[in-house]
Amino acid sequence: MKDLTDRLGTLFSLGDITEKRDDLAFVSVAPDLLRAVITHLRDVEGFTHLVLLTAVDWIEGGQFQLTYLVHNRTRARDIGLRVFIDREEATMAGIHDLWPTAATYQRELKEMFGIDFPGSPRIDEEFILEGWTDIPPYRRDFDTKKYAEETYFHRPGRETFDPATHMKDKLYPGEAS
Amino acid sequence: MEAFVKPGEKNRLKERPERPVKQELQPRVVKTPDGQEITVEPLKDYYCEAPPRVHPPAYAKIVEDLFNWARAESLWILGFGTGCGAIEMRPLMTPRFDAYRYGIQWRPTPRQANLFVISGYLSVKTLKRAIRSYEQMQNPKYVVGLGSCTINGGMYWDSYNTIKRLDRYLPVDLYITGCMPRPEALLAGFLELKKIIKAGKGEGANRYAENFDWYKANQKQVIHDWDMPDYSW
Amino acid sequence: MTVQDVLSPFTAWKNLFRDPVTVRDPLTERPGAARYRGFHKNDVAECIGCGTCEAICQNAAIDMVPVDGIETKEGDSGLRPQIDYGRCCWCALCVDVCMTGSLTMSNEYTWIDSDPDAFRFVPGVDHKSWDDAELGYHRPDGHRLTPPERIVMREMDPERRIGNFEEIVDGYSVEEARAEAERCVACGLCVATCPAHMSIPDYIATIREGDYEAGLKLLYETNPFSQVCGRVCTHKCETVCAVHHEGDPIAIRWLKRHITDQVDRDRYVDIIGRPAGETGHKVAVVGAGPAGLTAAFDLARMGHAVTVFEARKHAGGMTRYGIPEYRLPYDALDADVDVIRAMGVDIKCDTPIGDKVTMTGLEKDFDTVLVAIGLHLGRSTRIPGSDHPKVAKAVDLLRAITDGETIDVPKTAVVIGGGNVAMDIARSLARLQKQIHGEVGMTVTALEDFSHFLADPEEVKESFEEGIEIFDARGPREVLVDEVGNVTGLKTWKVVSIFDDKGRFAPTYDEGDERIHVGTMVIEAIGQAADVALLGEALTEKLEWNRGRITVDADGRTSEPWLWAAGDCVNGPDVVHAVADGHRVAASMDAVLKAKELS
Amino acid sequence: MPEGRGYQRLKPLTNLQDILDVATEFERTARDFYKDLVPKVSKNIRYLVEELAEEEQEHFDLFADLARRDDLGDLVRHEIERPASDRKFSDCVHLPDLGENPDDQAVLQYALMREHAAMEQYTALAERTPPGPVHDLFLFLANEETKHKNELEAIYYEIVHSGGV
Amino acid sequence: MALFELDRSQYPEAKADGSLDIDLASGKYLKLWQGPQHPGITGNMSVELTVCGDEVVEGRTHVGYLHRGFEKLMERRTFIQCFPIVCRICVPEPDFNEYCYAAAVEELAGLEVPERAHWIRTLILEMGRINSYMMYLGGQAGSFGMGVIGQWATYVRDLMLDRFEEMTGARIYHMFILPGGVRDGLPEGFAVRMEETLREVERALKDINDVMYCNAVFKKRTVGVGVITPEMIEPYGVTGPNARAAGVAKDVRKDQPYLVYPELDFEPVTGSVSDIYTRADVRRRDVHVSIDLIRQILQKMPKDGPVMTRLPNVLNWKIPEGETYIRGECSRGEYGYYLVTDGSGYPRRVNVRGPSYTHAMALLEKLIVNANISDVAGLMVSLHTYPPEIER
Repeated sequence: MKDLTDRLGTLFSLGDITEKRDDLAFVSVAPDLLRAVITHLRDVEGFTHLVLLTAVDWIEGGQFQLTYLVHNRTRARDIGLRVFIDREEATMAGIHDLWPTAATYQRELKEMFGIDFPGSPRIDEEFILEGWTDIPPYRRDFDTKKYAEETYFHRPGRETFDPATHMKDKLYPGEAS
Repeated sequence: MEAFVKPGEKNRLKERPERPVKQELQPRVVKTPDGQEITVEPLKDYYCEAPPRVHPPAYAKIVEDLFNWARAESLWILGFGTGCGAIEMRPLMTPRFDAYRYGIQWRPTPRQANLFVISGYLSVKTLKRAIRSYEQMQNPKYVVGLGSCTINGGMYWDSYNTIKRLDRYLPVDLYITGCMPRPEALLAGFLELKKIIKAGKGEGANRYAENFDWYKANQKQVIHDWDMPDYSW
Repeated sequence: MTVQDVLSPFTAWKNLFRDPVTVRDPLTERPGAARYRGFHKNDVAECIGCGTCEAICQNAAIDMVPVDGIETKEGDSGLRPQIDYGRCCWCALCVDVCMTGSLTMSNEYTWIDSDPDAFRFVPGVDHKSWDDAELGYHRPDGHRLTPPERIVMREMDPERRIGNFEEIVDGYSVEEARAEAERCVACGLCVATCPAHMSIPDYIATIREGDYEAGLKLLYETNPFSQVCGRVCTHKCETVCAVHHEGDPIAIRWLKRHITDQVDRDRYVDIIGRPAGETGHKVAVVGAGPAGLTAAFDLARMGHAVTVFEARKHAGGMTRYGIPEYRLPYDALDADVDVIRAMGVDIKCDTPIGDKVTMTGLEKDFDTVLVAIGLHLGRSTRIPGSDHPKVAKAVDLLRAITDGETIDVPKTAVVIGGGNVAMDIARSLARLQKQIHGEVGMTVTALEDFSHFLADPEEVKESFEEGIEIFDARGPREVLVDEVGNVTGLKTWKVVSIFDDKGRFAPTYDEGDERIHVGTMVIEAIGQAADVALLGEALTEKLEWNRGRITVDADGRTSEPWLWAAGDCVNGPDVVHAVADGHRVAASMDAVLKAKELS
Repeated sequence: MPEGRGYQRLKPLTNLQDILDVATEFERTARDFYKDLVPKVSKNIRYLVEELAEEEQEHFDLFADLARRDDLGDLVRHEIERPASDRKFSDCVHLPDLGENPDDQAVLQYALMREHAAMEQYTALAERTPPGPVHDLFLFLANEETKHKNELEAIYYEIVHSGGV
Repeated sequence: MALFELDRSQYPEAKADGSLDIDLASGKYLKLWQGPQHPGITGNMSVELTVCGDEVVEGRTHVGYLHRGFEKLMERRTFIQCFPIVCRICVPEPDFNEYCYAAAVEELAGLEVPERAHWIRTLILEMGRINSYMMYLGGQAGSFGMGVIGQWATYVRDLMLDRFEEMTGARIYHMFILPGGVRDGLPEGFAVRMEETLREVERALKDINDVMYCNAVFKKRTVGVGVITPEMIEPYGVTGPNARAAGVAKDVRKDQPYLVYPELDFEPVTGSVSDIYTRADVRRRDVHVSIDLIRQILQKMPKDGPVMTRLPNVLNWKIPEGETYIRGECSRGEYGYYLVTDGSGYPRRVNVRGPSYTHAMALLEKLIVNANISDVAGLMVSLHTYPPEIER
């Protein structure tokens, strides 16, 4: 992979590069450079298969990490482009014109993370959730357990005991510690 | 069974922003073949809006027992696999487990089915379709819940999209536990259901009619995209 | 479109002549496979209610519930897993992680009910049809989700450690400690067994996170002698550790020590926190052993003015003068004592109770007094010849070694006794013999046989490694003295059996098997007593006694309202019991002092 | 030691009742000795002396009601089928002088010595009398003293071999 | 070559985002819903068809009926707790999730899996592949009205499930491939019973071939319908039998061999034109390849040795920060797990890339245009899609 990343390094200013295996590497790219790099990879370097486009929510850093994973079948190699965008107004240029299947990924990211891809076909159409009223569920600030308890009401009548406190109540209730 | 609490029970209806009605459900003016202009109201014309009634037992016990015997011996399951448990119903259709010898078979439409098997977890989107399918089935109708997901949420107990207790949304006659229950357990469950029906205790449909408001309130509390009348058969 | 395409589908008709594959009665003919993961079974006698199955279950399907008929005792929380089959997914992770292997699965799979609340049961307690099914999933042998082996603690090898008094145990490095702390399943069964009820799982968790200062704060909430207990505690907690059932228990004692080693000592006081404001009450403590100083530490932190009177030159009591340096280095003990001093406790050394300071004096000058004098008098067997000057008591000899006095080290010596004190004195003298004479000549004889030895097994093992001969089941008969007046050895008889079936002392000797153990010096380490003479005649008369020990209630109060007693001199064989006594006394004193304020 | 004063008094007696009377008298002297030792001893070990006094009292009562029993002979014979073995644990413990302020160990040693002496005295008497009721009675008395001594040895072990870990 | 080409001039042009501006009131078009329940597809997926006469003008796939939010739930579960939930993502072939998740965790945590565990994992994956194809055959025949094939296929699948139950302790969700290896070795006499089951599969396949593949009606309705041209493969990310039927020998087991595939000799099966018939035929021949693979595995497998590596204490298991992508060839195409860890005890993000993600959405919506209503069901099933892979 070293040769590929070096070649890319000469053409574009890349962020940090992690070489996971000899057939997989991840490269950080600036958001506006993404389209250029990915088009170059697809047309020149032979990475013609878009494997996946997903988002990772780094809530501590206030950032979404968009990962574009493309695969080159002849050389049997993958390269993942990492793009960091702001968490609050998360928008990114779509790549639905390069791969028609990217439109589906972008629809899912819009519904699940709230990342907007202006111009992507049917971006605002309901994809998975129907009549969803809360914030996009895959964001880390959405607590699914609390939502489930408030909305669906688990079956009552269950209670658990912690062994240590139970033994304290039973064997030495008066003691301080 | 959990005590039935009248609709006042704390299930706050989420405040729902007004949703645009789907294109095919909006009223539209259509020219009939003979040139007249009529307006089609899908939400009214396609449904029959009448709340369900409690069906009293037949006039004589002997006759009711006969009916129950007939109903029990012909459990026609609606072919709607709502969850992952449906895959274990397929072997029942094959000669190896041969559910047909017990009078059990699968029917494509709710009109011809009298047993609705909720086969595992039920996401909100499928719940809406399940409710419509259930309401389109003819009385007497029974519901069987498969797997731990219908009892107390199962593996998806903390998921934001699956219901946790089936008995809050549909009247359930029988539960078969397992993740997912095997074909043999399903057969044992159906035979158990036969006993319940023959004993005249298969009153799920009537319970649904009696506590109709409570069920509707619960259903509307989780289904936000409610673009159909309350009862659509 | 060929003719074959039209005709070949009709080949299906050949199935008319095949016999059907239908299962005649699917409800009974199809039991689950031998490894089938069916409904749960639990051997409630084997289960210790540690809650590890509840911790690993990702469906929160398991609750630990009390069960009547199973009472809580040491090592068993009395709780049993209740499984909610409205949540379970039969993944059997609980069976794989079960600490005692009591939770298994049957191959039963049919459970049908109309009532949704019925699918909750405590396996082994609520009896089900599958309780005695033979087939079903069991944890495959060798398949473990928690590492059973303990991280090996590096120790000095015998050849190197025999020549000096340096500490044998090196202590864990950060990586080793973290790896050992990883093994803890945080079930909490150990907390009840520890006499001081230290919050063990919490401070082990701080080691995992590497937050040693939080760990130290946790330690000092319950044990101001953490450095000492980290080295010499009898670690009862490790005997009830859940991991102990199918592997080595967690090295709790060494992990406690690891925390104290990682935080440098001048940070201790500001981590533990300053004592509260002055309350104006004055408390006197007799004896600066673990019990006395723990009570002093607690009371000082509550703001009371505490003065400790110690007869010896240094504080520490039995932990300094009874335990040799290779087991507990004095700088570790001094570190603990310095922390207690920093809390404002005034420790007056070299002030024995008796002439200058008397008990009646203390009663007048202080609001409350605590007697924590330990067991510093050695017992003698008083067999013929045992009053010879060359026959010494182990406690006195250990005190001399600790004070650094020069003692004439015999070439060969015999120790009577089988407890830890006997081992300590034997191994101390062995080291001195090695330093002075170049080779070890120590023999230990004990009345009890190895199975009844009071000493820790590792102590006995290490003594053997250091070249000390140990003879068990030898009854001491006579100290042999030659005509010139020097001790030449000890005559012992073989003890055939030492206790009767009811466990009472009923020795039977084999007089034929008589043996002479050569030694120019005999040391008696058979037992210790408290030096109660210092209480003075008047007080001894007023106090209530119970078989030679001061009678105290649960809080350590004696029959005298102003006097408390704690530590070895009252009960509890070891350091951590003394610390626990100290806490109880401090809490009780504080309550009494507060009550006195109101009235 | 075995041919001491007591031995001489008992040797000539042939009547069971008289022997028993003398034995009970010995027990009474022992009890009285302990009774007046109680105040003299420091309070923390006073419990021990009281226990010894009670032990002797029990023996006194035992022998006293035995003396009144008429089926003395076969009762004694029945007892000595199971002789208590003398464990010889304390034989090597030499006699201390009680002195001014004895500690618990010294008191126990003294008690053990008395029991040992009594046991040897009765066994010697038993050996010197021809087999018969008198012989059995002496054996019985020796047996009682041995059991008593074993009991004391157990208490000695618990007190001396204790404390410390 | 498509059987009939309709001129599309009479239909309205596509809007900017590709969907057509349909005026229902004009009475020329009709909106039909295909699904969400259809015997052919395992799982619920519906296609919203706009039809003119009986020719489809536009199709939109709707999913979300089986959405449980796996990736959200896995962020709340420790690594060992994620193990039982991953296999629930895909019912016909659950083992692939277990393998991909286990391999991803092993790579990031640096676990060394023993040799024998690799062999057992490959065995399970191939058995799972046969099961998945059997389910497909039942569905494909069902969508064209031939119910009997579904009976035979499900029966044979049931025999295979007995083998699974015997080896792993469960029928469908095996929860057997644990991060670090597999739970246990093979039971005694497994190879013999496996051989019998394989012969049953071969016998059933032969029957199905006679009745379905050499069937004039089936041929007439499937040849030349729903053609995937080789040029469509890269833009639409088509993988698996759908792509191989178009002549592109795209098989991860050959391109990037994993587990013990390098030691097994087999040839990926390819066809000429990727229409419904060829795709079905490629899948049938793939089953034969899998049967042969299983025989090779059982014969070459090391008889004893450890099956599980030593795991750290799973209750406090923290994996250092990192991200990785593990892929494999499942029955429907390329299956992959993208796992991101942040050094805590919980995965930061898990993304499951199932082959149906592209097949059922972009590809189906493209192929379905100007298909006949009666072929829509067959077309959907022929792509062998499984909806929960799309919405997870």
